[in-house]
Amino acid sequence: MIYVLLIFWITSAILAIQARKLIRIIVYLAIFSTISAVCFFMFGAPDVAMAEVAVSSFSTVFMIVCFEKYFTLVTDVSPDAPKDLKFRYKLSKILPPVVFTLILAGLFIYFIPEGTVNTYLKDLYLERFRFDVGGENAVTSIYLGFRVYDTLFEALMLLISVVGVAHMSCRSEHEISGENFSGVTKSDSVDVYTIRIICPAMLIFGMYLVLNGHVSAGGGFQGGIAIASFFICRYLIYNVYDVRYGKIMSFEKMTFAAIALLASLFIFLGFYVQFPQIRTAYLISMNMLIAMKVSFGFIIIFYRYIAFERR
Amino acid sequence: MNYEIVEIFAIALFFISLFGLITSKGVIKGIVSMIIMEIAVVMFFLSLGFQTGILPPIGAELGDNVADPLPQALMITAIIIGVAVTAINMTMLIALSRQFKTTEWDILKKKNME
Amino acid sequence: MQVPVFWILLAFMFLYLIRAIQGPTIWDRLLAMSLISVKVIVLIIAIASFYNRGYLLDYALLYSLFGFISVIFIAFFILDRTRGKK
Amino acid sequence: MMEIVGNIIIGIGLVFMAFGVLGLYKFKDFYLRLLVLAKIDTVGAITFMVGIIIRHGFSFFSLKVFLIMVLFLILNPLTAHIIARTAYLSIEGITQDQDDGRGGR
Repeated sequence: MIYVLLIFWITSAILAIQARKLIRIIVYLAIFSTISAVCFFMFGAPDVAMAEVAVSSFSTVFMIVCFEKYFTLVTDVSPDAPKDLKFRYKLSKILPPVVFTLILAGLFIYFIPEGTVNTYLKDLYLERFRFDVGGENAVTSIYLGFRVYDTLFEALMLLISVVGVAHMSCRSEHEISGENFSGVTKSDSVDVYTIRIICPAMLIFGMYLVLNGHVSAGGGFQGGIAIASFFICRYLIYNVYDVRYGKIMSFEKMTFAAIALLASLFIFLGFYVQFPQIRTAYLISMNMLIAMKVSFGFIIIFYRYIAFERR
Repeated sequence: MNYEIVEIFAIALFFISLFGLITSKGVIKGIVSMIIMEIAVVMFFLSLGFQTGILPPIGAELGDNVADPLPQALMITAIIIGVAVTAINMTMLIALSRQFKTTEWDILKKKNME
Repeated sequence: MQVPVFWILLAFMFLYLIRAIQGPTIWDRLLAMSLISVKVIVLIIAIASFYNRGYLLDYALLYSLFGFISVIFIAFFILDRTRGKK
Repeated sequence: MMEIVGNIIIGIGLVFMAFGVLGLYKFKDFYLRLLVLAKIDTVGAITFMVGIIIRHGFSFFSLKVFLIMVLFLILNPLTAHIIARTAYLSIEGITQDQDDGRGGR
């Protein structure tokens, strides 16, 4: 059953790669990330599937703003921009890439080590995660308890990429003006009315994912993205949302410092062993801090894109 | 050389998107192929040790056919970093199209020469 | 009884994918995308009920919210792009 | 007994979805195909969820499925409305100023 799903997965990927018109790429990528989320779900990884779904809507929004900018800057202006992106598959031009890819694939498959995947580490984690870290969700207890180093550096990586986006995008002097910036929907139309109903539900569901992350599926990352998607909807409803980037950027840096402090305080200094009853408090607070960090990072990237790029 | 058929799908998609990256005329197709490559890598990690009817490692009673939580924990961070990197790619694309007015590799090479 | 349900839902998703490939206008592809997202929700509820795991349903709820957001943004992007340009 | 009733309702839901797929390929006009998303799929998915609720009886699981059904009932027709409105505006070529939010000519 999983093989049929994977065949869909590869066909939608090939569709997205060879799409000629630029508009179709976004729709094909949305279908591709939908089917890949279902594949992750079938592989027994609902957390990763949740992260994939939340992230695919964000990458769709980023791509939309980027394509709008590309259209206004390149295709409408310069004559030499081609209408479609079809790679003229002449045999002479296509042979070297195909040969190179096949050689690489052959080398890769040849050098795969023998033997099945040994499950020593998996059994260790599955038995020990309730006593050592506490909480029902093995995945959350791993990236918050056993391997908290990776989470620290991942949070640092997210902070660096947010700072990179903030500084690389164009610096237009005037902040967002007062007119209907989103210009997406008229204020009295039915979809704006329903988005007003859906938005609080999304925020509450994001909070639920964060606070409930160590027990059921969910966690700091997925909850953070769900909370950040509330601000996307808010951009659709209200005319303008003047976000003070400086404050949010500094606040995100402080959240990262808090994460590093909390992790080092609890795990490296060994509070975990001395006070076993604070474990769930540590898990929940760590999840909340990560959720704040991820949501602030994505809010900054989103508003950096929408506010400054769309002009 | 024995591995699950599921992993072959992930490896195949990785090399298909690598082919897409090589033959991409514009920067945009390159970014699209990179997004697909990231998801293919994530899929490969998750498909290790897959049996049909596998259950997630969450909840009180864990049966025998339970998925491995370790690669899942790593892959969540990998996906989020993938989006952050994509955001940076697109910012660079916009800066590129603003300065050079095109995103075709060969035209960029010519413009870069003079 | 549950396994044929999965196969039927996968067949529907495949047919929508074919419709997305040969759909004449871009709007058909958008329609096929939202149809696939509906089928995904139903498939997840079927899996959750087959394995009798309650927490898998959070995923279906989250998915219906995010599928809704991406359809909105894609629809308005295509509208801005193809409005008035025949 | 509840098991059988639930299975029957799930079967009916799948039959609705099959009609939806049939309609998708028979209708030639885009707006007719949109009907599949707006009506047939919503009804098919909701009967499917009702069948699942009946199979699981009165429990926390069926409460969650009921919550998903309510949210789905709100969201799916709205998605169809958004697609229909934007498709109508772009296919008919109504520019920004003529668009008074009701989509009427």
